[in-house]
Amino acid sequence: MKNLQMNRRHVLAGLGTTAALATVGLPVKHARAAGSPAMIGALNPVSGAGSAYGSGMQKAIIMAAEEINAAGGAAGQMIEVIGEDTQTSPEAAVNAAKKLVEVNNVGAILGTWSSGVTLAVMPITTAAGVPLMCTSGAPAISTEDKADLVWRFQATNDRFGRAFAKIADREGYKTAATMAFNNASGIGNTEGFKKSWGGEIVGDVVYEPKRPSYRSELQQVMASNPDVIVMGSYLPDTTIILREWFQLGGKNKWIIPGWAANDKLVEALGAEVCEGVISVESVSNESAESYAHFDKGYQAATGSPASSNVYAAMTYDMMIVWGLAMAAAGEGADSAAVNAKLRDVGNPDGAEVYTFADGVEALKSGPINYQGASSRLDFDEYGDVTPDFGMSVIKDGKIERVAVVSI
Amino acid sequence: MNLLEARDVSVRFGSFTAVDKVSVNVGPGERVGLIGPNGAGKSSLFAALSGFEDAGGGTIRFNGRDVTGYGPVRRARAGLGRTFQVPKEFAHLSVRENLMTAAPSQAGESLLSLLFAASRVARQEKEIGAEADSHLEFLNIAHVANESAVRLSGGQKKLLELGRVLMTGPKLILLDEPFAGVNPVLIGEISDRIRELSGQGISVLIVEHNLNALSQLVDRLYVMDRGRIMAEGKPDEVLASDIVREAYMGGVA
Amino acid sequence: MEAYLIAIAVYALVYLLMGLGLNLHYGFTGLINFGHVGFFAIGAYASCLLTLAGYPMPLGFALALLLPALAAIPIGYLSLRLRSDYLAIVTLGFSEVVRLAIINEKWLTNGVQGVPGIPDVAQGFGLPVSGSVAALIVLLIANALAIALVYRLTRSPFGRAIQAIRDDEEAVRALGKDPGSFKIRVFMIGASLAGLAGAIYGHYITYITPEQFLPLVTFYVWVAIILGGAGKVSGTIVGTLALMTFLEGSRFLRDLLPGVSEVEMASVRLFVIGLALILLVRFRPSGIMGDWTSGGTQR
Amino acid sequence: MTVAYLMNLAVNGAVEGLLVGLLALAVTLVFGVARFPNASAGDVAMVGAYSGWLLQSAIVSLGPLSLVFAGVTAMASAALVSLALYWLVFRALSGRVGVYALIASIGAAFVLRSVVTFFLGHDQQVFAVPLTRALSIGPLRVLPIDLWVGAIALAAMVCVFVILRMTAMGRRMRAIADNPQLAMVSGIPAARTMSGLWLMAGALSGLAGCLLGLKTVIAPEMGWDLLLPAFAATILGSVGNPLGAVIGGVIIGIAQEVSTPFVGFTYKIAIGFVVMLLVLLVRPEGLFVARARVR
Repeated sequence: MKNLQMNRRHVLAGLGTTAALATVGLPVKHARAAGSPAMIGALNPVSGAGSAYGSGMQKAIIMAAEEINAAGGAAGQMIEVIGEDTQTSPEAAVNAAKKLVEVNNVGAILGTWSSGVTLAVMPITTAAGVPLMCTSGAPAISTEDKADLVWRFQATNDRFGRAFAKIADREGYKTAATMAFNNASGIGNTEGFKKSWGGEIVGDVVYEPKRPSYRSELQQVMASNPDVIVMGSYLPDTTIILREWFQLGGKNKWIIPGWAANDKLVEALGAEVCEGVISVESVSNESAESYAHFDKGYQAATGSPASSNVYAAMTYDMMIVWGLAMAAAGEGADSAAVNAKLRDVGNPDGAEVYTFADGVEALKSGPINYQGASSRLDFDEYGDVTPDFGMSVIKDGKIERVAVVSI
Repeated sequence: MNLLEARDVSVRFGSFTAVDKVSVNVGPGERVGLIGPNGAGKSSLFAALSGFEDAGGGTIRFNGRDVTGYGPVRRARAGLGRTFQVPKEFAHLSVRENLMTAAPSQAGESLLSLLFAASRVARQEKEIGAEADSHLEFLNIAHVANESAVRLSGGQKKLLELGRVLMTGPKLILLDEPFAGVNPVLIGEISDRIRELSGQGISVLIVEHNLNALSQLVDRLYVMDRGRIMAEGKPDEVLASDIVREAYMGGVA
Repeated sequence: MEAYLIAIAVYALVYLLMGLGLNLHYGFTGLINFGHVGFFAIGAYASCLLTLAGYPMPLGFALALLLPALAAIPIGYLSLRLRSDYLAIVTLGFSEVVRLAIINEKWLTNGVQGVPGIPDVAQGFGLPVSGSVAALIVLLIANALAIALVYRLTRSPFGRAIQAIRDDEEAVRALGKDPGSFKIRVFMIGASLAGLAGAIYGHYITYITPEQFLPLVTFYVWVAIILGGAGKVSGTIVGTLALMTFLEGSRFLRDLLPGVSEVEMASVRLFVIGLALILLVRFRPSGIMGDWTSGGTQR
Repeated sequence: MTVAYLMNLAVNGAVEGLLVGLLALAVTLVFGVARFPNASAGDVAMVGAYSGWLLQSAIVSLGPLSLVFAGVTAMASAALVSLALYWLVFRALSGRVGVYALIASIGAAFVLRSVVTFFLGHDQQVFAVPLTRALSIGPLRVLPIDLWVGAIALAAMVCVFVILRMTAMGRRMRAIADNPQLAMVSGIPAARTMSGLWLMAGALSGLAGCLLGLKTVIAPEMGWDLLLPAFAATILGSVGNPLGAVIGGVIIGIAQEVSTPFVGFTYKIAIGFVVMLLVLLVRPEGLFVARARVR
């Protein structure tokens, strides 16, 4: 088969056209006059470690934007969402963020997930004065956010750890062991627990991701036979660990973050394995009307329930809150002005509203307190939400809320 | 006093013994030949003499020193150069660069002098270049000096290897089939060059199948078969003996 | 708009500096080094941790040049004893061991939490410009020096010797030259270039974590030097530009394929990059500028 | 930290090593005959796992039998994909230096993963299989699935060993491995032999992918994550040696797990590479140079 030799001219021509297409593809810098759409960046972990959550998060943002546009847009501007994939890698995320900020001139970037990505993107968005909303747990995000431009819609890891400690006390466990996925959030959870729990820590394992088996790690933890094993983990590794634990005849109790102990875990392992597992999640506002509203839309968009991806509720809220803040800041307001309005849109003494449309309406007559689908969205001085935590227990395949724990 | 004295050199590949306790020697400026059928162990002996294979319990003395423990690099530095049966030219360097690479102890090969003694390096480059040119003329392949070595003919590659080994200033050259693939006219020229070399005191040990070209060239001839030296002596005596006829013609192992 | 182009230029120049080092290893000396990201990581952490400890950035860069070179010595030694495809896997292992060490030695590198708040290049060198512009300037200088160094090296007797080793190492030994000393020195120089690239990258991105130093980075640098034409400095430059066009250009594919949702976009991008690798190796194996086998003696 | 504890660690390591060894079997065949480390082997295994899962979830009603069908489907689909990759990508590169084929195989890995994620998304999938309790054999606690992994891996190794040593196809492969040019010249039907090789390598990868999916979860990057250990096992066991690949995998697996009480769970991965390195320092050609090897 004659080797089709492309000579140098062809290849250079090919590259030239790709580069040209790249520049053609870049929309011209948008004047932020009323009428032209408000560009919003959706920077989510579509691939890589966070890929199980990224696509749901992005769809939730798009869903919220459609809701805002259906209600006539925010401050006269329609919302246009530009999606980018962080690949759950800081390097790829930095370039994507640069593109969103510089090329698409986005007003805000929503939905970075892993702590590593958020910490890498923060310097870029803060330098450009573009607010960044994330669902990452690393405490360093709050301390590094000096310009109050970074908003966290998920509880910090150490708050999770404290919630785990309270639940462990509530259940009367005396000895505990921890198993942490070796990354910022996994270790943040277990460190937070160990710092604030009064009981005895008998075992502490940090495991590497993507292993064919976790038998040795489990063996070490089970050798110290703790009453409860507290995890800082994700769905894939939790599935493998719990399966091997069950097959080894383990009898301990488990406290696992909600994003790892959810319906998909039960679906993967079956009810018997998950019986009695305690799942802890920052309380989505299930009781709130906004959660039901979101759940209906999310099922329509993705075919799975809102409870299967707690981050989607958070990114949905990000878009809604930003829309409301735009409405509050009025027409032609720049990012900084809208950013300043974020706390006003969710302040405790405003009128409680559950949807974007109600919010815009209520804004006309005074301050509002938007009750998000993911939480009450009351931001503390670092721009972090301070949600309560729901303690659920898996009983014959169902995840039932047993108690609410506030920190 | 012999320049090269090899005693009981053996080379084994697993259970197969390619060279079985062979002893050979070459005097200063002497031209010695080594013949034998294919698979007689000639190239393996060369490999042992040049340090690419272990001497298998034998000893090798060169220029008055015991070099048995030396690797190929130290033996080459001691003056024991070699060429290869299948030419190993530096394919993507020019012919001239092939020769210049072989020049020993070049200042330009040390990073410090490259950065801080650029003039000395440049001067030495000229000298080495001139020396290479003279060898190219000597072997009359000057006309292809700037060609990539890979594009040379088989015979030219043999000449290139010879030129390259000469650049190292050898005392003895192990020539592995220098005439293979070379046209007859050129064989005559190469033979004259080799005679001139030994005139300059450089001795050669030549493995070659072209018996009559070899017999006119060398002072002494070894015959090797199945890993052992079968005969040694003046070329015409040895070639007339029945051992050679049997080794080459009939009853070949 | 320009800041995005600066960002891409910085990203390209970091890869070019690594590419120049790797081209010296493979293109000129025939060393198949699949652990290049290991040197990149050592350089990044060395400089960032040193500057965070209060030392001046130039000192950080010096350490970023030195440490990878020292780490390269044992690998240079190994390259003497191992076949090239074995060396590829061993060096791949080296870069993973470096990454695992960074993860595990929390006392030094803060482990998986990463190192935030690293002073950027502008602060480090007191340049009155933004961090990324400063990084761009320093990278342009570094690349210019590196290109000059590689030209000087490859046109000298040293350059002839390493290319001779690439073409036939056994023949070099038969001529009385020890390939070992050349290979180790080449490994050290290439490793230092990758280390410097790591340092500038660290100070540009101001936050480094172990997950930024995965084998994928080494693969991309390999693609750049092969794409452009290994064994030629011009090849590495063109190859790096081609790589950047693929990596960043595919980000804009969405504007050409409106029907595809954002979520599927990630798969389409990976598909385009994978297909491009296959097509170019298949139809233009010697690279855009032709590699060392196709050109004349022009380096 | 009793002897039983260490023995259990060793068993864990051996099982993990056999799984890595199974993929290393596919890698070492291609590495030995086609002379390049095939970086698409992991993703071919992933394709096998996904096709096995797709079929199994359709016929779950058949109980354990569905797993057998899933395994066969996985091997068949992976073998076909592997063959397609040979004809479309690697065949034209056979003359060139190994590095080019390696980079093309990385491209092929990306293409396979992008096609799977495009159609089947990024979520994890699981084989629907009832969970069984661990068996106690003396102090050892062994999972039934691990026994299956061990048995299948050893069976696959024996099959490959027999094919290479006893069959005409195997002899032709070893001829090509020893001297490709000579083999071409001496009338060996290269295309048919290489097709057989890539089919076999694909089937082995599919089997490895299926077992890995059974033992853990099925996700797009499962194959890529098993690739580095498989390369290390291939090198440790001498490239081209099927016996060496599996035993290399087991040695690395055991060394890793038994080292965990001393070096912790992060450095255990580094131990795998360190073991390979130490062996190569002593034997630059790997453990099993001579005898039953393809090259």
